[in-house]
Amino acid sequence: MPNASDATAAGLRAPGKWLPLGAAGLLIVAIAAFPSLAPNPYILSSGVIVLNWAVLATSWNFVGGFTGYISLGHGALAGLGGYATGLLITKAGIPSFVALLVAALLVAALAVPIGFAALRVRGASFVIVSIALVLILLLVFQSWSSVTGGSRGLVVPRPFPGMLRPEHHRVFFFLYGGLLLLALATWWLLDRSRFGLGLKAIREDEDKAESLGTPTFAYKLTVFVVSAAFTALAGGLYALWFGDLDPVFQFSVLTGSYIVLMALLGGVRNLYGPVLGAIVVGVALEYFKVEFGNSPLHLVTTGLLLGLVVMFMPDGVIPSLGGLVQRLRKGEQSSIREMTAADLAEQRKREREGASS
Amino acid sequence: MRSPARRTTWAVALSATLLLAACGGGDEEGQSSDDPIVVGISLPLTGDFSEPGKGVQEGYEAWAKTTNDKGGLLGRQVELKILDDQSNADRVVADYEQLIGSDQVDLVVGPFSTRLVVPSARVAQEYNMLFVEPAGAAAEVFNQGFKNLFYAAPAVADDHYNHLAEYLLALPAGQKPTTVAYAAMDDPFAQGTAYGLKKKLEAGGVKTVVDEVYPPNTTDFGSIAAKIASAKPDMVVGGSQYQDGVNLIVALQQLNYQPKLAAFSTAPTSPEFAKAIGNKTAGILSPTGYSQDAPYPSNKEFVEKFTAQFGKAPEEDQANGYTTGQVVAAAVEAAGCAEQGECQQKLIDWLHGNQVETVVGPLSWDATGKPQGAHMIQQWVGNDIKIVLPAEAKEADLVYPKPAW
Amino acid sequence: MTLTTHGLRKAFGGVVAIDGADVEFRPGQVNALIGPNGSGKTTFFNCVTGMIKPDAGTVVYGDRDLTGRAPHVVARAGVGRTFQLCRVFPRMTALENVLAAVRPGGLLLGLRSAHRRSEQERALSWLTRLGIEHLAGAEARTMSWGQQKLLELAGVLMAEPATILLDEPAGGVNPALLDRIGTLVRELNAEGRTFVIVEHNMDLVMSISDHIVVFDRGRPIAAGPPAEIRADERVLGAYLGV
Amino acid sequence: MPSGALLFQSIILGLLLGGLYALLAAGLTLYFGIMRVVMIAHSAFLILAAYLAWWTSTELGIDPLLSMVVTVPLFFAAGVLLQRGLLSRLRPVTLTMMSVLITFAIALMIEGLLGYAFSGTQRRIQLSYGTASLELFGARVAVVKLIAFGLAAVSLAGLYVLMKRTQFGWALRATIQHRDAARLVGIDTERTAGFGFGLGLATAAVGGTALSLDTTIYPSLHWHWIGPLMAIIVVGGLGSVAGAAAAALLLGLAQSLLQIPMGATWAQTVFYVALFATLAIRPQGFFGGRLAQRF
Repeated sequence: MPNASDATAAGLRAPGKWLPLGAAGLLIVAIAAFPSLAPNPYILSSGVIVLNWAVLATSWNFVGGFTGYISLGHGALAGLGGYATGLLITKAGIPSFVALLVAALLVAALAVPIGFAALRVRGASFVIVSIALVLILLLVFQSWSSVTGGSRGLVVPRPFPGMLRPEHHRVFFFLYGGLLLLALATWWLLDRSRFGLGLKAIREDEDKAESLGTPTFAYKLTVFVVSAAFTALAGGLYALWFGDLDPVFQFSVLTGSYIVLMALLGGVRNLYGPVLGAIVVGVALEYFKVEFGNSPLHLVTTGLLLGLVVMFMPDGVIPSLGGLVQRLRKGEQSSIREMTAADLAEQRKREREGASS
Repeated sequence: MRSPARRTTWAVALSATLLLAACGGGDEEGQSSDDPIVVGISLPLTGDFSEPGKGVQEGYEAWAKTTNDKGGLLGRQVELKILDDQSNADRVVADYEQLIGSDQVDLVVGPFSTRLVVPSARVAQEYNMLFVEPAGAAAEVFNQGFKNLFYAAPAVADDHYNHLAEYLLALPAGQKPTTVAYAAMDDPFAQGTAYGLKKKLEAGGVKTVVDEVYPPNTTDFGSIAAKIASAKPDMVVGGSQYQDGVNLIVALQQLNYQPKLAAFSTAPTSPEFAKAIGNKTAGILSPTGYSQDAPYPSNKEFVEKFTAQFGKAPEEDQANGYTTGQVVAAAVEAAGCAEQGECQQKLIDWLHGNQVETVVGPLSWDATGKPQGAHMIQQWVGNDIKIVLPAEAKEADLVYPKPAW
Repeated sequence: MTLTTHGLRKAFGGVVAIDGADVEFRPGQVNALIGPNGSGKTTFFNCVTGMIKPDAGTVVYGDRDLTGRAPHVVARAGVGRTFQLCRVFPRMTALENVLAAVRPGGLLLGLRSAHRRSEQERALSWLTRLGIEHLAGAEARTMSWGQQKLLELAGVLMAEPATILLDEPAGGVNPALLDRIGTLVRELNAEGRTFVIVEHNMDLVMSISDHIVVFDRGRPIAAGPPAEIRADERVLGAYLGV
Repeated sequence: MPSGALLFQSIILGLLLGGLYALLAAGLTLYFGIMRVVMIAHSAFLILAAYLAWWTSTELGIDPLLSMVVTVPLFFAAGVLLQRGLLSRLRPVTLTMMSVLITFAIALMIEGLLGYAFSGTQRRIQLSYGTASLELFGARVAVVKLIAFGLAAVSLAGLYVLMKRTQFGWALRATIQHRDAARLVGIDTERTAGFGFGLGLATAAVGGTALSLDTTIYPSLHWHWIGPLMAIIVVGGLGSVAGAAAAALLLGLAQSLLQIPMGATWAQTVFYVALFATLAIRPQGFFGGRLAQRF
C-alpha cells in the first residue's frame, strides 16, 4: 500500500484557501475605486444596478449552486423585500435601515412555508412553485391596494432626504458593495462547511444523500431561507435607492430569468460565478439600452442566451475556461476525462449486461 | 490551480471598472449660443402605453418643428432626444438619469402615464431640473411635495367629469339617475376620473350599486359585466384607458344590458373606437381636454401645422405633448436661459407666478403644479362624437336617456 | 439489533411488488436475499430504507419502528445501504464523497469545516482500507466502475452503520474485484457488522453468507443456511419458473 | 347574497372557461407524461396561435377560425421538432430542470418576437358576431364563447378517441406508462414521444384560436395562462389527462364563482392557493396522478 498523504495532498487541501480572500481584496478595491472613476452620475447609477444584480445572483446561488434547484421566482422574493421595507417605513413609521433588516427577517420567515410547499417534491414542481410565487404575488400586490397601493405603486420615502442624486448613488453603491461582500463571505463559509457538503450531495444525488443520513428536506429548507433573506435585503435596498415600487416590475418573471441567466452563465459552482455573470449580463443590458434603445428583442436575446447556456455550457463560463486552461497546461492530474452522467449510466449498463450474461 | 482562479478574479475586478466606464462617458460639451437646445424626453414607445406614448411623441415633434420654423428658442434650434422606456418605471428613471447625467440635455419634459411621472419627476427634482409633464393627471402626483413639477393640461383626473356631475345633479328628481355602476382600471388616472365623478354623485344622493376595480392587464370582462348587468343600474361609468373600455362595452353588449347613460374615459375619443365595438356607439359619453375646434389663438396654427406634418388631425395625446412644449417655451423665453444649473430654478419660479396661453386654453398652476380647470364632455351622436358640455362650448345637445346600443 | 419486517406490502398500480413479506435477518451474520428477476428484492430494500413508503406492514430495527420513516432517519438509526446501479456523487472528489456521510449534528456544528483533520483522516483510512486512497482527490465521475463501487461502500462505512444493505455488490465487477469484495464483507462482518446482500452471483452468495432468504413473487418462500437452501426444491422451482 | 340569475350566469361562464383550460391542460399533461417535461412555453404558443388568428382576421379579412387550417399542422410539426431537436438531446439526469429552462427560454423568445412584430399594444379581433348572444334560461351566453367552448370540447373528445381507439394512442399511452416496457414490445418510443409533443402543441393552436375570439391579446399575456395551467396539472396529478380535465373544470368554475364576492383579481388566486395546498397536503394530486412524488 502506497502512502496516501503524498498522492492526495493536492486534493485534500480545501482548494485554494487564500484565493477567495485575495479575490475579495481585489473586489473591495474595485468597489471602493469605482465611484471616483465613474465619469458621470449615470454611470454610477448603472453601477448600482449592476451591483444589485450581483447581489441577487449570488443570493440565488445559495439555492441554485448548492442544491441544484433552479428557482425562477427569486425576483418575487426581492420584490417582497422591497415592498416589506417600503410598507414598514410608510405604515409603521420604522426608520429606513431598521425596516430593511426587519423586512429581510419577515421574508425569511415567509420563505419557510413557501419552501415547505416547494421543496417537498423534486425539480419540476419546485420550478412550477417558484414561477407561481411570482404570479400570485403580482396578483396580491395589485389587488390589495388598500395596503400595497395596488397598480398605483408605493412611494418609499428617501432615507437621506435632501441628498442630491450623485451623492445618493455613491452611498448606495457602497451599501450594495458591502452587502455583496457579506453574501459572498456567507456563501464561502457554507461552501467549505459540512452543511455545504451535505447540500452539494443533494445536488449530485438527492436519494443517495438521504440514504447516507443527510436530512435533505431540512437542509434544502434552511438554505432556501438563507437565500431568501439575502434576496430580500437586495430588494429592500433597491426600494430605498429607487424610491418607487410597482407590482408589475417588482413581481416580474423576467427578473428571475435574468438572475438565472447570470448565475448559469458565470457558473453556479463557483463563488464568483454569479458576480461575473451579473457584471457581463448587467453591463450588456445597460450598454444595449444606451446604444440601441429598448425593444422586445431584449427578450429574444435573453431567451436565446439562456437556451444556449443550458444546451452547451450548463456549468458556466468559469469552469469552461478553467477546464480549458487546465487542459492546456496538462497539470498534475492526468485524467480529467469529461464524461456526462448519461455516458456513465450507459457505460454502467453495458458493464452490467456484460457481467450478467 | 492558482493562476486560473486568480485570472478570473482580475477579470471580475477589471470588467467591473472598465466595462462600466466604457459604456458612457466622454459626453462633455461646452455650452455656446449656437448649440441647439436639447430637450430630453422618455416615452413609452413600446409596452402597455405605446399608443398614447406615440401620440405624445407626435405632439412633441410638432412643437419642435413649429418652434424651429419660427427661428427656435432664444435664437437656438430645438432638438429632441427621445428614449423609449417600455412603459417601465425602472427604465424611465434610468432614461432620465442618462439624459440628465450622461447626455447633459438642457431641459427635460415628462413621460406618459401617471405611474411613470412620479419616479421621473423625482429624478428631475434631485438634479434640480424643471419638469413639465403632459400626463400625470392623478391626485397623487401633486401630493409628493414636488416643487419642480407642472401638469400641462386643463384639469386633473378627478375633475374630468365636473361638468357632467353638475348637469346630472341639476336634473329634476324624476329624471335624475338613481343607481350607478362603476368599473375602473387600477390606474391612478383611469380610476381618478371614475372616482371623481363617483364622489360628486354620491354626495348628490345617487346610489352606487357596483364598484369594481380591475388590474391593467385584465382581458376577460365577462364577470364584471355580468355583475353590472344583473344590478341593472341607470348609469354605467368606466374609468378606462383604451382596450379595457372597449372590452367592457362589448361584454356589456353581449349581455344585452341597456343603461340610460354610459360614460367612459379616454376610449370613446379614440379614432378606432367605433370600429372596435362594431359601431354600436350610440350615446356613449367621454370627457376630453382638447378639441380641434377650440377657439384659442395657438390652436388654429397647431391643427394646421400638425395636419400638414402628419397627414391627420391631432387628438388629445398629441395636444398634451404640444402644450407641454408651449409651457416650457414660455418659461425659457421669459427667463432668457435654457441649460442645467441655476437657470432651472428661474424657469420654475417664473411658471409658479405666471399664466401661459396654450392650445388647450390659458393654464396656471398652484404650488403643487396642479392646473385649475375642468374637461369638456363629448357624446357619440350618430357616427360622430360631439361636445355636449359645458353649454358655452357645445356642438350638440346631450341626449338623455341615451338610445339603445 | 435485529432487522425484521411484518406483512410488508407494496403495489404499483395493479402490480403487487411485495406481497405481505415477513422477514427476519440474523444480527451479526452475513444475510443474503436472493430470488429471480422481478421477485421484489429491490423494492423490498427500498421499503426497508424508507425510499418508498410501504402500503402496509411494519419495518422494525431492534426496538425501533422504522416503518415509513424518511431515509435519513433509517440511516441514522444504523442501517446503511448501497444502490443496485452504484450511486456516488459524480462531481465531488472521492474524499468528499466519503466525508458527505459525516453527520453534521445541529446547525452550528454544520457550519464547521467539512475538511476537519480528524474526519479527513478517518475518511482516508476507509479509502485506504478499500484500496482507492490514491484517488482521494479525483472526482468520482472520472473513476472506473469498480472504483466507484468501492467508493460507494467507503461512504456507507464512514457513517458507521451497524447493519449494511448491499444491492448487488458483484454487479458488473471483474473477478479479481469480486474476490476482494467477498473478503471485505467477511472481514467487516468479523468486526461486528451485520450484512444483508441482494445478489445474483450464486458463487458469491454461497461462499460468504451465513443465512439466506429466498424471494419469489414479492414474498419469502424459504430461509436458512446455504446448504439447506441449495437443496430446497421450492427455490429451484422459483428460479426455473415451475 | 348574489341573485340566482347572476349565480347561474357565473356557472355558465365558469364552465365555458373551464373547457378551454381543460384542453390546454391536456396538452401540458401529455408533455409531462411523455418526458417528465414541464413545458413553460405552452401558453406562449397559445398566444402565438391567437396572434396568428388575429392576423388572419385583420390582414386577410377571413374568419379567424380558418387560421387553424395552417396553425394546427404547423404547431404539430413544431412540437415534433422541439422534442426531437432540443429536449431529447438534454442529459437525462438533469432533463426535468433543464427542460424547464429551455422551454422558458422559448417562451421569452416567442414573447419578444410577438412584441417586435405586433408591438405590445393590446389587440382584439373585431367580429361581426362579436356582441351576439343567446338566451339560456335567463342567462346570456355570447356566441363567441360558445364557439370557443365547442372547439375545446370537440378537440378534447378527439384527443380522447385518439388515445383510446387508435394504434398511435395505444403506443402513446404505453410510452407514458412505462417507456422501457413499451420499447420491449416494439414501440418506437422516440417517434411516439415526438408525435405526442406535436399533439400537445396542436392543442395550443386550437386553444389559441378559441381564445382570440373573445379576449384581448398582448405578447406577455402568456404568463397569465401558464400559472393557472400549471396549477391545474399539479392539482390534477401530474401526468393524468382525466385528472387535469377534472381540475380544469372545477377550478374554472371556482374562479368564475369567486369573482362575484371577491372581484376578478382575487378570484385568480384560487389557482395558486390550490397549487400550494396540493403540494403541501397531497403532492401526488387529488385526481389519481401518480408521477408527481418524484418530480
